[in-house]
Amino acid sequence: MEYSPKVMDHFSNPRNLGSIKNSDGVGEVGNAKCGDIMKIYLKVEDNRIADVKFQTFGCGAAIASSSMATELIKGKTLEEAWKLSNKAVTEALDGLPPIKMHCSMLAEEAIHEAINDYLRRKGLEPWTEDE
Amino acid sequence: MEYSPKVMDHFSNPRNLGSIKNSDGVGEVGNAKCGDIMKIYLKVEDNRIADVKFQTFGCGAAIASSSMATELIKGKTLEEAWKLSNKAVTEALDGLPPIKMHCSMLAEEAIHEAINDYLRRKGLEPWTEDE
Amino acid sequence: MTVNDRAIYMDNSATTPLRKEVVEEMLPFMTGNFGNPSSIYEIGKISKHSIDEARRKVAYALGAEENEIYFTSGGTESDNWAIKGIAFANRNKGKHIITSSIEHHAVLHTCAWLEGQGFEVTYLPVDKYGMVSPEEVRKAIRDDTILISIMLANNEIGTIQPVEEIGKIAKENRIYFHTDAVQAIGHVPIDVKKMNIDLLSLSGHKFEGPKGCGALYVRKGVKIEPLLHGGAQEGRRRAGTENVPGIVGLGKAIELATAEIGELNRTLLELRERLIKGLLRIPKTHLNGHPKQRLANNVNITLEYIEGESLLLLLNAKGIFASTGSACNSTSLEPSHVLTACGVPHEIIHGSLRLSLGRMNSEKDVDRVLEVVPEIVQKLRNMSPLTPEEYRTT
Amino acid sequence: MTVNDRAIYMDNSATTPLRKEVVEEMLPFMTGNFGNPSSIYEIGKISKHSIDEARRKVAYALGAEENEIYFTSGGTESDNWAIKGIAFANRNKGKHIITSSIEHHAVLHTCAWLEGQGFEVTYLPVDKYGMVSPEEVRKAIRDDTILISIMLANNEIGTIQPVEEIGKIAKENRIYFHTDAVQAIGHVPIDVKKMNIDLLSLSGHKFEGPKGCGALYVRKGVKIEPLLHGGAQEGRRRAGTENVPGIVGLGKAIELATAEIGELNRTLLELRERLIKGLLRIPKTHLNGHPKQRLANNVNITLEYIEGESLLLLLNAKGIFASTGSACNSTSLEPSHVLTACGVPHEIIHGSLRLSLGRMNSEKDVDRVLEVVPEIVQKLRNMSPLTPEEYRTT
Ligand SMILES: Cc1ncc(COP(=O)(O)O)c(C=O)c1O
Ligand SMILES: Cc1ncc(COP(=O)(O)O)c(C=O)c1O
Repeated sequence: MEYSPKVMDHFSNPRNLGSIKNSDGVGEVGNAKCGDIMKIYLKVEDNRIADVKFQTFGCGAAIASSSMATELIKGKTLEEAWKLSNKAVTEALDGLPPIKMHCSMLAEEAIHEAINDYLRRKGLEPWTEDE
Repeated sequence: MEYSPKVMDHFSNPRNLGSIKNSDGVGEVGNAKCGDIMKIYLKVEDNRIADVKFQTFGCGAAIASSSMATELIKGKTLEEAWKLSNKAVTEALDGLPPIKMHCSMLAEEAIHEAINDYLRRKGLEPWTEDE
Repeated sequence: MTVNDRAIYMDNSATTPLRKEVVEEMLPFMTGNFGNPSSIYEIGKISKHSIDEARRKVAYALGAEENEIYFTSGGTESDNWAIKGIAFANRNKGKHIITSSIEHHAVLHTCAWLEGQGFEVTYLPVDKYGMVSPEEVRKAIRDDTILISIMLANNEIGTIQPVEEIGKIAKENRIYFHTDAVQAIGHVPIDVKKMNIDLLSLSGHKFEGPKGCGALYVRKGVKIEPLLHGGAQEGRRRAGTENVPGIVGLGKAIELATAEIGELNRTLLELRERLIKGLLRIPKTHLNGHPKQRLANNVNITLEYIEGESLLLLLNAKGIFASTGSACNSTSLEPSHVLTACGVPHEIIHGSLRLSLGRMNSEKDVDRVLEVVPEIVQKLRNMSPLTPEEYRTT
Repeated sequence: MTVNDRAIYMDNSATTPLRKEVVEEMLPFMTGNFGNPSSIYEIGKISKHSIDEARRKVAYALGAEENEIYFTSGGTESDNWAIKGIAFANRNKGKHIITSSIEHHAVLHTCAWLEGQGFEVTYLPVDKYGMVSPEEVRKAIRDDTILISIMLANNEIGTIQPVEEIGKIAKENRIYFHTDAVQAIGHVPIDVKKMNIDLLSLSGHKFEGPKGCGALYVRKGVKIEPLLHGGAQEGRRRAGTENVPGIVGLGKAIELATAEIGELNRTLLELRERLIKGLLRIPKTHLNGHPKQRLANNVNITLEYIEGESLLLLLNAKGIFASTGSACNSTSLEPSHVLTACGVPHEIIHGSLRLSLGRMNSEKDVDRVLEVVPEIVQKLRNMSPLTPEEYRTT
């Protein structure tokens, strides 16, 4: 397994680690059987992600992807955050080993889940993947 | 291929090498296709092997066996010489590699041929293997 | 070893450093005596003598005869050869093979391939300690069973199998018995005659010998086909120009490893117990494998709520080298088939950690590991969404 | 090399001494960096990088891609793998294989084994120079032909085959083409793309690299089964813990051998011609193999009336190391199948002598050989009952 220095940095010193007590939206994806669970907490203000935290059970790539993804959506509008692709996360990390690409998928999915959780709590229609 | 020092000695400095001009008996066995030909020349006096020479085309074991066999029969009666077994030749050489045992057989056979050649020339009945 | 003066290497089941004495025996064959053992001239004969000397050492270590030892390129080739060689040579007698579900992939994937060639394979289950039951072996035997292959000691959890009993059952039923002893050499005393073993695989680099060189013991009279066809080397059973330095090194390594087996095991056993005891103090931590019937150098634990690869990475950052059965650390993304077979739930297999001790590990190393692991585990548990509140510190 | 300061080693086709630069590259992996390339931690990664670097060097030497190179335990394993791997993976397409009658035993015995498994093999004849005719290859092709395996250069007589033409024919007919290039590396420039080669075998110890390490080039897209099943090493195609020092050494050796190929060949060619010319002055002596299409390092002659093993023994006593195709020097007691296929009569095959040159041979060595050989030949001819009077001196 060969990780870039960027991955190792985000893995060793994860940004936005933890949980948010009174979060506005939470998304959890993955399962323990596969060895990866990612949980994202959002604090939303004026349609913007005012704060974001994560908890991850998983390998170096999963933790680094969580850290990078949360960094990338912090302060962004919900629409912008929704559009964050796994490709963008991977690129920001200077790449991931091929076998670890699915970890960056998880981050994208966890953010979508969290946003939809927020929307649902607001009584709004959740967005779908092709939005 | 692992030869004993005795084999190497007889191979490098073969005893009784050559031919006898007016020999009383000659035996040749083996064939070039198999890679071994042994030719034994006898000079017989008073039913004893007064002189013996050999020529051999073949490997180290074949040459050493020829040399040793001729040494062993020199001065012996024809009956004694006939009884020289390939085992005796091998033992006198401190052994031969298993795959080379047939070379000592050739020596035994060549001596038998030479003795019978002598007997035939004398008008006598040739001996047979179980004699 | 010069890895890094402060580094602690506890992955000796993956591979071991070459012993100084072994390197010294090998070097002359890498510089001066390069002759091909099949050659007739002096330097060829020196090579030939040296590999025969190594063969005697291997035979002695196993209680075998010299002409029952064949050198190979490692444990994988030995396993492949033993199983395919017996299968193809005895096809007329039957097509059934018995093995266990915790064998090394070199055995399991070979068996799977043979299934594609028309053979049938029974993969015996194990108990929660990873133990194969001789009774189950007996029950699995069919009229057309030609081979039983059960490893001597497992590479992940260190469980030592009741090989002597299984050998007896095989013998009673006139079925060939192969054992993968790759992890056992230097740790478990072996006597192939007493244990009724017909074929045994070993690999140099697992006992401080060279990589790329192993051996297969084949009892005299066993009907086996070659795996590598070609030249007349190794009694016409294993073709290929001999890896002379490797073979010489393997010979020296097995000589040293077997001579010191009792002494080393005593030391390792103490370290192992200290390590296990210390690690089990971490809450929600379980020992994998058998508590007693295990290699003196093997520690394998499962730490709940965390994943092994991230654990290894953080250990690496602290200069501690270990391994895990987590899927995330495998190229297949499958979690350890051994832990799965032992019934460890998938959710927690990912949190497994294997520490395998070696001759150069000290009590100081163990204490350092016992200091570092709990910190790292806590750090990862704090990151994990699975960790219950009571096991968090932030 | 330290064989013996006065010894002349002219058996480089059997094996070569390791180059100093190669040993130097290998040593760090025998002392410090012993990590398993599959491991996640530092010393594992160093090993991984080093074998990938070696892979790049092999790929570069062949005009191949990095991920088309798989490391093996030597030429024999590469040949076995190529042929069995293609056969088993393409059984559904056909069961016919074409090869030549002068291949190395690693190819011939593998083919013979496959015949026992239901495959059919055509062994093409060669002309008196040991040359395979591309036209014969074309004619041997059947609807169910799945593989053509023709060596690049012969190990006994050095004949270089028209591999590019054969590759073209294979490609036109969509049949896999394997070539055993074990003797060619460092002597014949290779470009697998240009030569239409799908699989190519090589062996480290034939070009001043280590024994026990080889490689197989497998063109991307070729359908092949593994020969060694087990772990996920080598892109899941060749299991077994990597022989890291061996692989690193092979990489260095092929880099040096290919960089110097032109220069070395010029030197060897001169030596070879001097040697051949000198030896053919001995009466009743014949050159085996092709006069021009031959390896720059290969001399193979037949000396009538004498047998090769005794010749070698006497040469050895004079410190000259060489080889022969005599049955007496083989463990099968069969004379060279290569010389037989070239039509050399059995009676004189036994008198064959192979002198294979290497980088460390000098003109002085050649002259010494030219001084010693005639003397020894005369000595043996004087001993032989076959020698006509005019060729005797006593
Ligand atoms: C139990 C067991 N069998 C077989 C092997 C394969 O040995 P090698 O990698 O040396 O080919 C190993 C180690 O990898 C092992 O631990
Ligand atoms: C042409 C050829 N092919 C294959 C081999 C086998 O190589 P190895 O002995 O390294 O396995 C050799 C050498 O012995 C050879 O000369």
